[in-house]
Parts: sequence; structure tokens; C-alpha cells
Amino acid sequence: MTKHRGRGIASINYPIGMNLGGDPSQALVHSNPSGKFTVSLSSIDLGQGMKSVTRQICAETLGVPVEDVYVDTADSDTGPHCMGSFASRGTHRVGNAVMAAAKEARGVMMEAAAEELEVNAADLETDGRGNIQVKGAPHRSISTKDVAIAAQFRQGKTISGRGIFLVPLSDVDPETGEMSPATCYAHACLVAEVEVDDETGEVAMVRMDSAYELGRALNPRLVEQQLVGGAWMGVSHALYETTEPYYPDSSHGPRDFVEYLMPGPGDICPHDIAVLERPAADGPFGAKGPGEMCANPALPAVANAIFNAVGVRIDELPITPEKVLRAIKAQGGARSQPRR
Amino acid sequence: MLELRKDIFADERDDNLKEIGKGTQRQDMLGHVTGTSTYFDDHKLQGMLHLKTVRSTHSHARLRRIDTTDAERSPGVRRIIRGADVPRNLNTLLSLINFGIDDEPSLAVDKVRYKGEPIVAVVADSPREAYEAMARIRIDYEALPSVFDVEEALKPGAPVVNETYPKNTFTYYDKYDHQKLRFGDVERGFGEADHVLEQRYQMSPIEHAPTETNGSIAAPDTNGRYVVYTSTQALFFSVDTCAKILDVPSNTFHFIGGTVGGGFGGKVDTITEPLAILGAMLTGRPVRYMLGREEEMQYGPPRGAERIYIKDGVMRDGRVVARKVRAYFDSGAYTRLSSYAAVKCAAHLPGPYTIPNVYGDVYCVFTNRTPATAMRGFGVTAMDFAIECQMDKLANLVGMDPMEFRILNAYRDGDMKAHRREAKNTALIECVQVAAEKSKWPLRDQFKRASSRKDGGGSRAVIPPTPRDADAQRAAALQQRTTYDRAPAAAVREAPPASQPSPPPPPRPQAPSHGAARFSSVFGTRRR
Amino acid sequence: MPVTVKTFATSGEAAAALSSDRGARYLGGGTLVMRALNEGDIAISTIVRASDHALMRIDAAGSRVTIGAGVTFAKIIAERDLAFLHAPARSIGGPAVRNMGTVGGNLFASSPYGDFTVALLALDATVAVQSGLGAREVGIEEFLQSRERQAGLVLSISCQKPASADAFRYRKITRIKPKGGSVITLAAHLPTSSGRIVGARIALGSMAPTQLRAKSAERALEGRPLDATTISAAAAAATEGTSPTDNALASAWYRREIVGVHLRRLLSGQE
Amino acid sequence: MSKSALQFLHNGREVAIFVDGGTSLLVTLRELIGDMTPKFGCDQGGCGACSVLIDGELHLACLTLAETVSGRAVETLDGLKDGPNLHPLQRAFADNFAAQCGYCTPGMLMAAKALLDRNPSPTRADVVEAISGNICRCTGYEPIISAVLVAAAGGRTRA
Repeated sequence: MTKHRGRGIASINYPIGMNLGGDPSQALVHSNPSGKFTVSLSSIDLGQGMKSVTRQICAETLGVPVEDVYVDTADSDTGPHCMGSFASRGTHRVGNAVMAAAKEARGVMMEAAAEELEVNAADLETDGRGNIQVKGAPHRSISTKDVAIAAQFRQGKTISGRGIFLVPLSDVDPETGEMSPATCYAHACLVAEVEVDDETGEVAMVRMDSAYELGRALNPRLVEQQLVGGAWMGVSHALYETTEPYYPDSSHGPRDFVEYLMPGPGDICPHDIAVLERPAADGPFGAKGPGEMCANPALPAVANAIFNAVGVRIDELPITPEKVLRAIKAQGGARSQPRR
Repeated sequence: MLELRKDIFADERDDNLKEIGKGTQRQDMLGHVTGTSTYFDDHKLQGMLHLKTVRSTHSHARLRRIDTTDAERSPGVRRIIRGADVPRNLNTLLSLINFGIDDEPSLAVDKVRYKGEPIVAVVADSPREAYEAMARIRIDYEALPSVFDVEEALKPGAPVVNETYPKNTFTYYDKYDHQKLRFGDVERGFGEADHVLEQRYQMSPIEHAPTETNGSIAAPDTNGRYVVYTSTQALFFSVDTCAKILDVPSNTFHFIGGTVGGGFGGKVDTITEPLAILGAMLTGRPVRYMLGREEEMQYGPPRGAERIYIKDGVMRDGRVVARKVRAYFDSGAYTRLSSYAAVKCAAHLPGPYTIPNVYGDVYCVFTNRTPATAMRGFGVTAMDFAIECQMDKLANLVGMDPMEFRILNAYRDGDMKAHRREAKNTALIECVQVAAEKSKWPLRDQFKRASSRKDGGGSRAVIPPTPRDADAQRAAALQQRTTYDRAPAAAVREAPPASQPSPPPPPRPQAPSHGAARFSSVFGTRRR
Repeated sequence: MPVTVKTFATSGEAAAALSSDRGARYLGGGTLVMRALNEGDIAISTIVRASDHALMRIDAAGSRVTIGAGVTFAKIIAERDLAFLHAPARSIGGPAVRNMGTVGGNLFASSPYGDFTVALLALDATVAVQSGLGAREVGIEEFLQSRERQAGLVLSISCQKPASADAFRYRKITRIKPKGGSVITLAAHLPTSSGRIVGARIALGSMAPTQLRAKSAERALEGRPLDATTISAAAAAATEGTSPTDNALASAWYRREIVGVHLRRLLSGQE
Repeated sequence: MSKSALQFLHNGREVAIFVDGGTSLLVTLRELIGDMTPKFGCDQGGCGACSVLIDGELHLACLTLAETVSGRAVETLDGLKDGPNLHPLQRAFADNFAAQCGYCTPGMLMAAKALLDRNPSPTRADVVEAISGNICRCTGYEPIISAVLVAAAGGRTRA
């Protein structure tokens, strides 16, 4: 037999944000005269879905349909300061800033509605469909559009809000490393199954099963994008990627996508994912950030699966066929471990 | 396939929400599928020039002479930019949060420290004309010895990569050559352990490989300002870095970005914007500077390599009682963000487990390679690889199921973490349980019943007595590998390290200071 | 200076233009020359093209096939009479590259490219080259040894069709699927006569700076039936005479280790 | 300057321009015609972000010498919609969340169109082969493969 299957696991946690320098983000929310809202950010959407997730956070907080919100990102003249899209801070930091801004805007909107309906603002609620109504008496309602017109043209109010979310600087104790690097942590466990060819050292992915705890999946489709693509990247890191294939020797660095190896559409395997939600005390609706940590468990899970399949430990990344083959030869052949 | 396990932690959530939790379509999807999403390079400006850089062919060399006279006369050339043209030709990215010392020029002047370091920028009417001019630039190098291995770089007599840090390691708190983590007494832990296992792990550099390479277009605006279309992942980081390097107020710039063709950490470093803007300033024309794919792969900053040694003490019943980690981040020739990664990495130790004795030394080391930067999982990805491979070996060593082994050691609510903060809102155990369920991996009942919300805290909440370094045995650098998986139980205990005279204790500063992190930029004082 | 593009009606004129201008390169499918231009190869100052239909012709009706140098891999895949070349053609690039890349260009593609040429080498193809002195036929082995010095323009390649589908086998070992650069590439032509192999040809890619024949392995096969013993002997001899190097895709050590394994699998029809 | 005249069909519309010798079709489309849908990803032929159809065949615009499309029909993502209506592939990509950063999407869609134009009922393996020249760094490919299969099935199922 030349092909051996094995399973391996890894479990990890990951800090959300990184506040060793202080970690602020700001947001501005304002309504136009038709009751449609714009969120102004200097935050970046590099594919992770910044525009979309902050849009939902804003809509939920304002109590308006998501279609009534548009997120404008990354203009230094109109968007207030944001540290940037890194360290899994988008959903958590920017989300919180948007939430704060939307809360302030909602306060003005409810005041304006109260004036129009001649009730106390505390007695009003939003229906999530673009109307503001008296609690318990939904027939007494006004649309956000009419509120916006009234605020703008009669009441002289600006339905807008400013938000900042700052995790203050944490100093580090130089002697012990005592610090507060993050306020919450996401978690994951991934099981990888691989097939190893003991004559060539080639490793093929068979399947993955995983569980990710993310505080709250604000948009499950966006979360799925991150987790599926992230696990792919984790496998890619585990088995393929390096800019210096003979590190620390720096020769033979890849120059193009033929030489820089990443799994192609023919190398992928089924991946079954469960998402758990244990809300973070300071996350927007409890959310943490899935973007980075989703890649991490795949690397060791694959390495551990290779051990299970053929009995060799490869402790250097990437786990190339060469490393596997050398280890199998050094061991005197594949030694499958008890099947898990 | 994604399944939401709403049943778990349901009592901690209010799911009565209207927009949150829905799989709403992305705001940008229509733009993506119609090709109308506008990336930085999709701005077509009248009279746009092209900037390309001449890069070092040596990994370490003195620059004896740079002769651009012939190139200046090359057809289509609008401007040759050299280091002397850069107003403040020395920067370090995290100076914006007062972390570290300026150590990297925009264009090398007297020395190059990695192969591919930019030396001269050529601004020309077309890429072809830029290439033709580049071929006419003469650079005399005096090659210097290079160092590529992180541990070699730390040895006395190693070539000095970056004179700002003559010991080839970033300086923490103005006095240490590494970031420390100290929690409990690892040496005592090893002494009590049934097995001790030390292993070495290595990761090599990784490219972010976004389908859009790094780039920017800078153009003079109508009011004396400059508009900059950019692929940056961190807009104000880029604005402020450019303001500093070009020595102008930050409101000189109108940065526009926000729709970026992938980043993964590779677009944080502001590597194209300063030169693109400078080109626009010097020519009065729009200037585009976009990395080619080979440049992106070899000279765009990678996820840095890491070398990690982990030494663990484990009991026969599976409890990990001590974990000692020594990690080296290969920062390449300049600091960029690796100094910060090392701190984040130290805070991450010993992984999501409650281990009573933890000791970490994390180094940020300079070598003659492309400077490293952040990438998805920054500071943690390689450490997780090492820790989780190590956990698998330990489970094997004590004959435990690897899932159950992790549940046994998992941190729980109320436990004290090694960076001396209480663990809250933990969920590692539940993730392991659900992954086991999904993969039909059998767990024994006691492990199925375990919970992150039970059995934490109490004695696990205590900060254990922690010897000061000066009092502790200065552990020699133990780098030998031990055999493990096949070893008979208890046969892998290492000999205790030979005792050495302790160095005198370093003076303790009044307050932590790494020039210390006050976020200032954008934003008030830049330096204390 | 911008590049000058010269398009000629005949391959003879194009060949003459190439030999008279050191900065001239012939543009086939564009995968080599355009990439070089994009990446700043200023040594190229002239692009030469030929609209000669002969370059696009496939003559595959008889037992000997002739394929114009300008024929793309997609055209080969679409040609039923060239079924024996479908596997090598399919192993090149993705669909776009196969619509562009040509048989002629592949002869000049250096490692890790040039896989189709491995197949041609196993088929003992001949290369028709047009130079200032006229057209001539060169054996592919000789052509490859001197390809850097080749003056003129490749017009076509031709080879004998294998006697049966089983007589010609090809495999490209890649890290990435379905499109990846070659770790090693193998092609075997095994004509048989009364159950014995006569005129075995084994060609390898990525086992030396240029594609080469594994002559020891060929000798191990020659005159023998294709049985397990013969296959083992050929596999054991696969590395002889090779000089693989390290590159980003694999090391020389690894290539040497696996070439025999893959040759054995190829010859025994194993996945 | 040695510019040469060039005429071709761009998404069904005739265009006539002058190009410098050696200019690629990618630069021609983006800088001279203003069609920004084909993306610059590598200029090496390795990523597929600039994929376009030439006379119905998938080509890489970055490796195509502009002069070679003279008199031919070039299709880009810009021409995929039917007026305001999305092409079934565009709808399927959206419904399947088959784009994240969106930079590879124009090339992926053109590669998928090239497949479905010739093979309206592809297998999964056909789809994998069809997009094999296109790099996606975000999605892990699975949503893209699903989207193409869904589009081929007339948008009836979510894979």
C-alpha cells in the first residue's frame, strides 16, 4: 500500500484587536432628507466585508432596514480616523464605533419623531421596516422619511451621530509580560483528514470538520466566506506556501504564480463547519472577529494528520512532499498510527 | 457547509434581532460581479507618469557610487529620485505609536541591507521608458557579509544588518533584547513533570499574494493638496506615514481607498505611497507606482519566518505543568511590524491552555532579507502551529486521545492567563466538543460533559510565585531535540541545565517604556 | 524607445527579419515574449510576426503528423487525429494559456515550462527551421541542445503517430491541480513488435536544464516485454544521466527520488 | 513614435485607436479604451485577472499584443450584462457569495463564460479545469465552483 489516510486536530484561540498602542476607530452616521443613512468611515474593505457588516450593525442599531443604509469607506477627507483593517479589529472595533454613532443618530431621530407625533421619545420604537411607532399603538406611527424631512426642514435637527470605540493603551511589564493585549478571544477546533503517498511524500486533503466560536455571526454568509477561504489559506500555508523554499538559504524564491504554490481548485476538499456564538461582553451584538483566526488551526491539524497517517512529524513549514518523503525514509517506511 | 449551533451558549445571547444574523447580500457584490468596484488602479488620470524603482542586487552592500546622469537623459524620463530627495529619508512604521526607532530609508543611500531594497526611483512617461532609464543607472556596490539565520545573527561577531540595532535584535523597553513572559516557575515545573519534551519548529516566509499588488496613484489636486488613490489596508497609517516622510502636514493629502483587491496584512506598510506622492510633487503630474508580481512576491513584505523552541513538562495523567518557549521572529532588514508581533506572540503564550508555569522569550531579529510585516494571524499563526503540534506529541507521549488531552488542559472561565489577566468568555472546550461531534470522533462522557463555564478559577485563578530572572537559573540555550513519539514513557526527561553564574539583575525601570506606546499620530505628538 | 512590430506574409521574410536584428523576437502565442516585455526586458526592440497560414496547419491524416509551429494547444486538443497529444496539450497552463501558447513556443520555454516538448522528445519529433539559408529539418534532441543558439524561425514539428494509444504515455507531476508547474514531466513511447519493446523512448522534463532522454531506462526496456521486472529495471535506471536542479517547485534530491517511482507508475498504468 | 492604427470590436462596439508598439491588450483596454473590468494581477499570464474572450475564446489580455486583435471581437466583463440585467453567471456568483475582494471576479466570470458557451452542462471537474488559470486568494474556490454549476443548472440550486 502506498497511500495512507490519517486525521489530526488542533484547537486554538485568537485575540481580537491589538491594543498595545491604543486601538481606536471612529464612525460618522447621518441621514439624508429622505431618511436614508450614510455611514462614513476611513476603514478599508479588502474583501472581508467591512462595508457589509457595518451596514447591518448600523441598520440594526438605528432600527431601519438594511437597504436604508449605505457605507462609504476609506476617504481621509470624509471618514474619521480608523487604525486600519488588520488584527481582526474590523468587526469589533469599527463595528462598535458604528454602533455608537448609530445610537446617537437614533436618539435624534426618535426625538424628532416624538416631536412630530407629540409623544415622549421614550414611548417610541422602531419597527425595523422604516417606521417609528408608539409602543403598544402601532397605528400611531411615522416613517423615517417623514421624520427626516421634519427634522431637516421644520425642526432644524441633524439626524446624525458620532462614534468612537477605543480600547485604551495597555502598557507591558517588561519583566513579566503582564499586559492586556485584547479584550476578547475567538476560538476554534479543526479536524483535518489527509491522504499521504509514502513513495512520493505527496499529501492530499480529504476533508475538514471544524467548529469556530465567534461571539456572534453578524452575517452567517460573510462568516462562511471567511471560514471557508481562511481554512483554504491555512492548508495552503501548511502544505505549499513559502517565498524562500530553502529558508534560511534565500535562493530560488518564487517569481510568479507557477512558482509560488497555493492549492488550486482541484486540490480543495469538503469542509463542514459549525459556528458557536458566545457573545463577547464588549463586542457589537457580542461579535468577535473571524477574519484571521480561521486560518490558524488548519496548519497544525494537517501536520498532526500526516503523523497519524504515516508516523512522521514535520515541524518545518511548509510540509512539502520532500520533507515528508525524507522523514518516511529516515523512519524506514510509513508507520500508520491507530486510526482515529 | 456552515451550521449555526444556536443551542450552545443560548442563555448568554439575545437573538431577538432584525438585521443582525441575516445572510444579507454584500453591499459591494453588485460592483464585484459587474466589474464596477473601483480599485486604486482603476483611476485614469490625464498625463499619468509611471514610477519604478531600481532595487539592490545584493543582500548586503555598501553603496560606493550611484550614477544616474545617463539615465536622466534617457527619453521619456521626467525625474530620477534619490534618497537625498526624500525629505525625511528614515522611518519606522510604528513610530506612529511611538514604538521603535526610525531605521528604514525610503531609498537606500549609503548601504543596502536586503536584496531588492529600493535605491533609485525613476519617473517616466511609460513603463518601457522607465525600464530603459533604469538600465542606464550605474550602481557600484561593495559587497558585505550577510546573515540569513536568526540564531546566527544573534551570535557575537555576526554581520550587523541594521546599525540602528547593532545586536541584530529589536530593543524592548530600552534595555531588553527580547520580549519576556514570566508566570510561575517553569524549572520547578519541569522538575516535577513525568515527561519533559523539547522541540524545534520552523516556518519560512509567506507571501500574502493578494490578486491586486500593492500600489498607489498620487496626483496634484487643485488646491495645493495631493489626491492619493491607494491599496492601503490602513488609511490613516498611510496618511501619517507619508506626512512624516515627506515632512508636510497630514491634511496635505486626500487619501481615497477602501476597495482593495485583497490584503491579508501585506498592504499595511505604506511602501508605494511616499514615493508616488514625492514623484507627483517633483513632476507636478499624476504618478502611478504599482508593484509588479515578482516585486510583490520577493520584495513586498512577507509574513516573517519564525523559529520556535518549546519545552514542556507533562504529567502522566495528561496535565501540562510547565511550558517554556523561545521564539525568534525573522524581521528581515528593518523593523516594520515584527517588533509588535513579538509582543503579541508573548501575550498569546502558552496558547489556550491553563498551564501553571509559563516562560517565554520572544526575539525580533534582523537578517539580510526582505523586511517582514503583518499577515492574517499576525504573531500567532506560527506559534499555534508549534503549540498544537507539540500538544499532539504530548498527548501521544502520555497515551491520551488528542481531543481529550486538549479538553483536559483547556483554559476555562476564571482561570489566570500567563499575561496575568483573568480568562473570560472562553469556549475552547465547546469548539473541541462540536468538532468531535461533526467529525464523528469519539469522546468519553466526562469530556463530553466538560464546560468552559465549569471548574475554572479557584486555585487556577492564582498568579503563582514567579522567580525574578536574576534569581532564577539562567537557562542555557537548550536546543537539542529529543525523541518523543516512540520513546518509552518517562524516558525523555532531560538532564537539568548546567548551572551558570547568574548575570546581575537589570535595573527595573520606573514605568514600562518602549519609547512607550502612546498612540499619538494623526494626532498630536509624534514623539515624546 | 517603443517596440517596433513587424508583420510578414511569409515565414521566410520573418526568418530573415529575425536574423538581421539582434533585438528582434518572434511572437507566437505571446506567453513568453509579451511576459518578457511586460517585465521590462528592454533587449527586445522588435517583435516579428508572420501571418503565414502554413504555421497554423495541422496535417494529421497519415501515419506521420506535421503540426505548424503556430498551432495552439487548444487546437491540438480539438483535433481528433492528435489524440495521442491531448494529454500533453492539456497539461499546459489553464484554458487561456492553451488558447494562446503554441507548439513552436513551447520548444523555447525553459524550466519549469516546456512540458509539451517532453512529449515531442519521446516521439522523436523533427523540427523544421527556416533560416536565411532556407528551411531544414533537425532532430528534436539536436534542436534542444542548441536551441539558445538557434537562428531562424521554427516552422513546424513532425513525428510518427504511435501505433496504439497504449504505446505513448505522458504524465506531468505537479504540486497544484489541475494547473501547476512541473515537478517532473515524463513521456514514454513504447512501440512493440511481437510483444517486445522496440525503439523505446523515455523523455523527462525538469530533470536537467533542458528536456532530456532517459537513455539508460530506454535500454532497460529495449527488446523486452513490458512486465514488472522490465518496469522495475527501467525505473531503477531513470535517474542515470540526469542532472536536475533545485527550484521553487522541488529540489534536485526530490526529483531524483521520485522520477523512478513515477516512471514505474506510468509504465505499469498505475495512477 | 511608432504608433499603429488598430480597429476591433469591443463588446460589440467598433473601436479605432492608435497604439504604441508592444502595448498589451490589457493596457489598451484599460488605458486607451477605459474599460477597467480586466484587472492587472501579474502581467505574467499567471493569475487570470485580465481574462477576456477573443472571438469567443478565453485569452489573457496581458499577454496579448494589441495588434493581434485587429478586426477581431473582444469581450470583457463590461459587456456581460444584457442592458441592466445581470448575466446568469453574475447572478449565480452574487447568490453564492462567490466574491470577496472582487479583484479576480472579472477574470473568473469570463473564464466561466468561456466554459458555459461551449459546454452548457459542465461537470464539477469541467468547472475546476475551466477556472484553473485564475487565482483567487480569498474564497478557497468552492463558492466559485458552486456558482458556475448553479448558473449552468439555470440558477435552480444552491450547491
